[in-house]
Amino acid sequence: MIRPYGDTMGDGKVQLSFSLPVAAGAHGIECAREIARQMGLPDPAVVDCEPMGEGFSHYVVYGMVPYGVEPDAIRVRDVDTPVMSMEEIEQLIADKLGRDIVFVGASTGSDAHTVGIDAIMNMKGFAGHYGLERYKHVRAYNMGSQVPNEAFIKKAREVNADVLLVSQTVTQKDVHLHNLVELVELLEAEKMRDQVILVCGGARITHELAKELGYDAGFGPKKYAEDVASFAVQELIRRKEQAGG
Amino acid sequence: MIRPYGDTMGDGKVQLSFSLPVAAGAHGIECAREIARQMGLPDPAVVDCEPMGEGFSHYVVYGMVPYGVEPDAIRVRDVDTPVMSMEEIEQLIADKLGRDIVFVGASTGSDAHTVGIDAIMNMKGFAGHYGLERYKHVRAYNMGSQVPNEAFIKKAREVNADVLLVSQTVTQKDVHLHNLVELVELLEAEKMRDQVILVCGGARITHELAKELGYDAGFGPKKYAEDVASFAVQELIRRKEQAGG
Amino acid sequence: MHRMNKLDLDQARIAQCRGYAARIAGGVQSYIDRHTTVTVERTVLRLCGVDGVDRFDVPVPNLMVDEVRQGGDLSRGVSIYLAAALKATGMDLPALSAAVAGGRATLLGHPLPDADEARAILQPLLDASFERILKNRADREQYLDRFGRREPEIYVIVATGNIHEDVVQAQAAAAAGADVIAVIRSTGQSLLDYVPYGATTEGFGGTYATQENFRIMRRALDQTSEQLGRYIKLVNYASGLCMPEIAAMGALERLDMMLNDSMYGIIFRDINMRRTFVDQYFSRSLNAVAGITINTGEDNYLTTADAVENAHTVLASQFINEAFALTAGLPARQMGLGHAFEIDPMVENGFLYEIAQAQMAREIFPEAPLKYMPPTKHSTGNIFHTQAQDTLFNTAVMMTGQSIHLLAMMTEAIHTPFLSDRHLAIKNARMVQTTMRSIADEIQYAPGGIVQQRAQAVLAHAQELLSTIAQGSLFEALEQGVFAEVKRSQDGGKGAEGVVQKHADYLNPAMEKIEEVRRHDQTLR
Amino acid sequence: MHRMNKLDLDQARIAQCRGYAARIAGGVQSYIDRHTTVTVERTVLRLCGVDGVDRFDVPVPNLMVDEVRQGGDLSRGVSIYLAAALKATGMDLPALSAAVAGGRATLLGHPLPDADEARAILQPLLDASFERILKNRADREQYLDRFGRREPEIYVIVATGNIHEDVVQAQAAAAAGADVIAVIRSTGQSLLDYVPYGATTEGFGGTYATQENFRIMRRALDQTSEQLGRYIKLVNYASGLCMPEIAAMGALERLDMMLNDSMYGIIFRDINMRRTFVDQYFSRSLNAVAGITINTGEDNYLTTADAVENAHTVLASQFINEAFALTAGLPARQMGLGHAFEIDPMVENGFLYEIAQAQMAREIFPEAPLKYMPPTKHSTGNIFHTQAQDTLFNTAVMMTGQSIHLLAMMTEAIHTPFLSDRHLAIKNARMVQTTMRSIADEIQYAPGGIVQQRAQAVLAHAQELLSTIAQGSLFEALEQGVFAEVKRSQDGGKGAEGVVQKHADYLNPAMEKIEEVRRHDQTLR
Ligand code: B12
Ligand code: B12
Ligand SMILES: Cc1ncc(COP(=O)(O)O)c(C=O)c1O
Ligand SMILES: Cc1ncc(COP(=O)(O)O)c(C=O)c1O
Repeated sequence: MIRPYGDTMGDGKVQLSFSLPVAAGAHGIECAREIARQMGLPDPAVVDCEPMGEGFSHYVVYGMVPYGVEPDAIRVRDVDTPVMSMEEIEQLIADKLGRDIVFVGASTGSDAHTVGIDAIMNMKGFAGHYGLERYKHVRAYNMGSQVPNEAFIKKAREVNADVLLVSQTVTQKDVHLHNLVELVELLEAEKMRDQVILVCGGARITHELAKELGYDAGFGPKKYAEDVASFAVQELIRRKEQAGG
Repeated sequence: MIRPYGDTMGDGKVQLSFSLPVAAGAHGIECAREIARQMGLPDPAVVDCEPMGEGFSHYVVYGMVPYGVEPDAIRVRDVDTPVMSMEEIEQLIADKLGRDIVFVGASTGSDAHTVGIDAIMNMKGFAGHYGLERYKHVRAYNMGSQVPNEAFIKKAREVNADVLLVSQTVTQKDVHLHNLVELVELLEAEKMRDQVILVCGGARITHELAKELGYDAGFGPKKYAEDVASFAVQELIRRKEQAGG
Repeated sequence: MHRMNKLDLDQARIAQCRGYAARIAGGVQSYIDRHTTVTVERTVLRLCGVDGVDRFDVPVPNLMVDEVRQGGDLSRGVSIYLAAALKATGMDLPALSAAVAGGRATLLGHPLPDADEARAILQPLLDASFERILKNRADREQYLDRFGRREPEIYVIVATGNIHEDVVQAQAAAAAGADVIAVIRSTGQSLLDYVPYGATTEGFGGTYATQENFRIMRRALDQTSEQLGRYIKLVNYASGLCMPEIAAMGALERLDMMLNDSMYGIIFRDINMRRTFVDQYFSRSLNAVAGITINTGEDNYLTTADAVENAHTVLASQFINEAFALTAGLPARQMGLGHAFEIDPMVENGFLYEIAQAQMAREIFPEAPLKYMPPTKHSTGNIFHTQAQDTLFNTAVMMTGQSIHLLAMMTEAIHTPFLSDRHLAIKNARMVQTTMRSIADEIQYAPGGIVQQRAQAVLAHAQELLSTIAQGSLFEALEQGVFAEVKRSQDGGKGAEGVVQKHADYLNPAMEKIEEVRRHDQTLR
Repeated sequence: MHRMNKLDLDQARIAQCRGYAARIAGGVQSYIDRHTTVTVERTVLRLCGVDGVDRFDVPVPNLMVDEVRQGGDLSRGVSIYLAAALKATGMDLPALSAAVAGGRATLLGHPLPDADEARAILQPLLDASFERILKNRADREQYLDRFGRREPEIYVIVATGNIHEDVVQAQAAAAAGADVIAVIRSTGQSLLDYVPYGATTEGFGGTYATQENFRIMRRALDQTSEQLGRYIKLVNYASGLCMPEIAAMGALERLDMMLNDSMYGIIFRDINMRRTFVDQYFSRSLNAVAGITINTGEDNYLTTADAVENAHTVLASQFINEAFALTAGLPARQMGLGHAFEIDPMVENGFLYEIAQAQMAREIFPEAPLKYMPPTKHSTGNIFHTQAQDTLFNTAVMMTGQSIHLLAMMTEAIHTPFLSDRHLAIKNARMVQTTMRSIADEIQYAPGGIVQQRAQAVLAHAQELLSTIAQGSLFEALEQGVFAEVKRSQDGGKGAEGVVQKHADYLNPAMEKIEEVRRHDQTLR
């Protein structure tokens, strides 16, 4: 079993910080300790307490967690198809699909962040990873930002998309969840859900979350074109083989 | 009931950070999430994961605690005698005790930090609060640092101390606890425990802790000479009145 | 103030840049002068006092302008229709507004008065608004005289989505030391071709800009100002499809700064460029009269394009924004030109480039209250490290004497600021401002060193770019994607349909009023 | 290197300061030359190869010196007794050590040889040790030639209390970018009049300094150095009641730096001043020969006294430490003179004072590998804010070209560093070093400005202080409490009883060996 590590194996040291809607002072500190105790820290040390405006205060707390995790028992819910290089993917498409595959991507809803979807799609790519536009046998349509879900679906139908790529960056008040779920519902209403591979991505997106929302896969930070292309192409092949036998 | 506050009342937002003795990566992130879940955060977001040397990684996590505290139910275990000014204390000694009272202070054991005890005792005081040496009707002996408990007790006996002031700053591996407890045991062995007011202080000392260890009071950061003098003088008066009637 | 030459910049080159920029803006201005837009016309209505919404929440200014567009001739301006309706119905303005909202009246079908008569009818209405605007300006000056001015000003954002929660956050930030509070707008508002109405409590990543929200926050901050003995400035966004309307609301509710860039909407929101140019002119003219400092958006260029390679685009854009601002009558002291500290902190000597650029901006625009934006792009979820990066930014602010110090947040890569994030950021900034108070006066740069060379190179590069743009037109340059690596077509983008060529008889008494005040102001200078 | 005059310092004044310091150190040296101490004698034994402990864990060097003190005449030096015992018993050194440890032999009761005979007996033993020490020196140089030198060097501490845990932390730190690892000593060790033995696993606030612990860590870091292609330096403390013994251990185990201050023990540990002066001389002489860079402790002054008011005491002390170091044969390149960034960050322009002082130290001691200590006193439990303060310190390091960059920890006010604290600190420092790489070459200070004036004032003030001390003696000055506001009496303090006046026939062949090497080194320079 492993525990958080401060300077000695197993010491369980963790750092916390939070604000409370109470005035700073001895009483606030005791409230902070109580919160920390509820988090399971037996004897938390409040090492800082500062007033913030009227009736608010901020705390820094250190403590030791008495529990831990069994690392071998921790299962990662991540995309499990192997990640291939651009060349391998191109080869695979040529060998197994024998046609161009079509990606349509956008930053949907009111979200105006394009750097993420551009990182995946644009020719020049990101952090040294070429984007989909550069892949042979791939047609990539990047619709940019603030694309309404309806417009996105329309485009997908128009170009006969194999894979839909949705980027969501703004997560405040869970706006991304509403937006992502809405897309799934619209696709279902249009009876298109099963005809596409539906993928989302963004700084706060995990594969686990994507699956929960009804997507085929989700990609977060440090994922690049080859990650999503590897998944999509292998999934297309799997579906083709399943269908065709 | 109050909860931690991020930007909306009741949102329960807290920040955590800790290290784990596992490699950075998807598996490490899942371990970190599991630790956070054990702390009671239902859907923790690991916003940073970095490798640190071999087999260690560091995490920053945000989450929402679903619980909170009832602020009115939180009782602060703090010294409860009122805090008076230097002049009031001097007057009180003159009126109610009618003699000089004797403080002996030291940073004991192997602890070499004197700034804390000096802040309480030295003439010039600290942060604008005069130290005990400046008080009328107070005799203050500051033994400095790295004073063995035995030497401390010897001095206390010599000058007939009313109040013993112990400062402890180094807390690594709980060395301060051992040292503070040892002093109580020695005083008891010498049958002196009841003859003195026993007070400790330091950056990590709380009144609660002090009481647990068998001290009469404990003072932490932002406590000054008047805090300890107010307590000590009122306690001396209480004891005198209790004894004398 | 700030008149120094630490970088050994070629003054002739700077003058040339200004010349090119004037030519570039001038080229666009002739287009602007010949056009109006739906939001310009709605602004005229608002300045006449039209307000409120119908039962579908459609604002009355939209109802009226849409009527004229569909059934009248908007190219003559909406004013004449309003005047006609007021005259014909005999209602006063509030009554007419309510009647139109209720479907009980229309601007159409009334005999149109001639221009002078229309002017006479609208005059008292406009006078009332401009009186209020000028009183706001005077009140602001009075506050500042009474409570003092600070530089750099600590500028923070609130963005809870709920105006009442925003008030809590804003007041706490002010108490902690903020001088300027910007209420960030909900995602998506900039693409609405109307301004939402009333107090609002649910936005995403920000709070809707409405006149009522402005009023609520202004009132709260005035209280706080009195409590703290420090005037707390309020900022919102005059950007997007309703630039001039929001500028009018800001003028009426005593906002102190407004985000207002001549090209931001085009580049970052895909708003049609003709629309934006016309709108920015009217909105800036209003900002000018209202004494509102504009904040331009050059920082945004570096969030998509590389900050080392594209530093010159920031400078070129500042020159263009300056030229447009001058045309709209904005004095230099209201030009909060933007720039940003966005170089990857792991670039060797990146900090030297940053201070070269910041110092360069300081020297080239000595009177402008420069708005220096913090690192965002290279901020990561490692909040501790981001706090360190932010401290370097704070240091650069002080080393180069910036005016508006937009605070970096250690949680930049994670969420819109928590109360505590802002608290920690303010604490950091105040420490750096204090411990480095006079550093800009103390530090000089080695002749011919990296700093000087960098600034000189960026200036030379900007000059080249401006010269190229001036050879063609700004419209073409934007088509080619010179800024932020984004290409936009002249006909494309949102809101293009809202641009209308002016009729020979086009009438805009609000603009006439603005010009009157502007002339008056200029004689005072 | 670092030969500049950015502060317009008066060179004559600097020379005068050096003159006073030489006089001050000279006054003490005449005392030093006439005395030895128990730990100096134990060091001689260690250099002859005496090692091990008895069954009560008392080190054999202590057993032997105590015997001679009690039953012999320590004023003649322990060497002659050792030589006598070796000769009389016919045992070799390891056998004799073991026999003494087992109570089966003693140094006493043997006929004393004359000095030359004693020298001859001990010569091969000493030669072996010095060969090892000189080989260590050569190995270090080779490593540095092979892997390159860095400046500033990133210096971090490990302090788990357990040498094996320390190794884990040290290797991780090195991998993250640390160049120098200091193993902090357990509280209380400095007041032990013996050196603990063997690998240790429980210290408080640090790990015991033992020869075995040195060896374990050196071996681990050599491995890491090879892995990383970067030589990782190792530091420990030659301070306290056993300065020279630990210096000998450090020389034998290839430590690269040792904390070694001529006055720290007196001021901060209440060690008797005579004892310290004698001990520091011998320990530094050893450091010199071993090629070990000393780290002086001026930073400590500012942890108890105010950093603005007492800056001149730091400089005065640096001059004194320099003078003592020269006497002990340390070349400037081994003088890691200490200073610290300890001004309250809420003092107006405090940062300007900090860089004035740091730049001043840089210019006055151009060849010294200055050790710049981070903020500690004004660090609070607010780890985010402390991280910001620490970034300012890192900035000052780069602006003033410091050599040894001791990293600040965001948890300074809380605990000895966690693995992650060190990781974050290194990340911060590396960012600042990279982004500001050449800043020291770029920045100049306004003539007559705050920075220049501050440096000049501190220098003038230090000169006054040195002149006052030189008029009396350093002994008296310490009695008066000129440093860190701490007063110490000449007779008081710990370890006074361990000082012994030398006999006319006093013999110390180890010191003779040192002098031989020193002479040889000096001819090479
Ligand atoms: C650049 C930026 C902007 C630029 C965007 C320019 C542009 N054309 O994209 C500008 C300045 C315009 C901007 C504006 C705003 N922004 Co912004 N912005 C950022 C910033 C600094 C960087 C984002 C970024 O580009 N990251 C780099 C990319 C490469 O990373 P990424 O998106 O995570 O993408 C990677 C993966 O996630 C994945 N991925 C992403 N998408 C997809 C999709 C698929 C299908 C796949 C497979 C993978 C994938 O692959 C990428 C490569 O690995 C962040 C802060 C930060 N440091 O993160 C704030 C941030 C994202 N912005 C924020 C906000 C609130 C806004 C505004 C809404 C503020 C306002 N009210 O005005 C506005 C308006 C935008 C709107 N209407 O949506 C917040 C979001 C808070 C939240 N969690 O909700 C942030 C976190 C800042 C903050 N702390 O407030 N922003
Ligand atoms: C100054 C200092 C030193 C100076 C001490 C000089 C001196 N003469 O005191 C020097 C440089 C010598 C030093 C050395 C060491 N230090 Co130190 N030091 C500090 C530092 C920077 C400040 C402490 C301080 O002076 N605070 C100011 C005073 C006023 O605060 P205070 O003590 O809390 O006192 C207040 C209250 O607590 C209360 N109080 C305190 N005592 C008492 C007593 C009574 C009776 C009452 C009523 C009240 C009271 O009143 C005071 C005023 O409000 C801290 C880090 C930090 N920023 O806190 C590290 C720190 C305390 N040191 C530390 C360590 C480990 C050491 C060393 C052991 C390192 C080593 N191995 O070499 C050494 C050796 C010391 C030893 N043998 O004990 C650690 C302790 C870690 C831990 N929690 O165990 C710290 C936290 C730094 C760190 N992160 O590693 N140190
Ligand atoms: C000038 C300007 N306007 C507006 C915005 C905000 O964008 P929007 O309101 O379009 O979402 C920004 C970005 O910060 C800006 O710089
Ligand atoms: C020169 C010197 N020696 C020693 C120490 C450590 O103190 P000690 O080992 O006495 O606890 C310090 C403090 O950091 C120092 O500066």
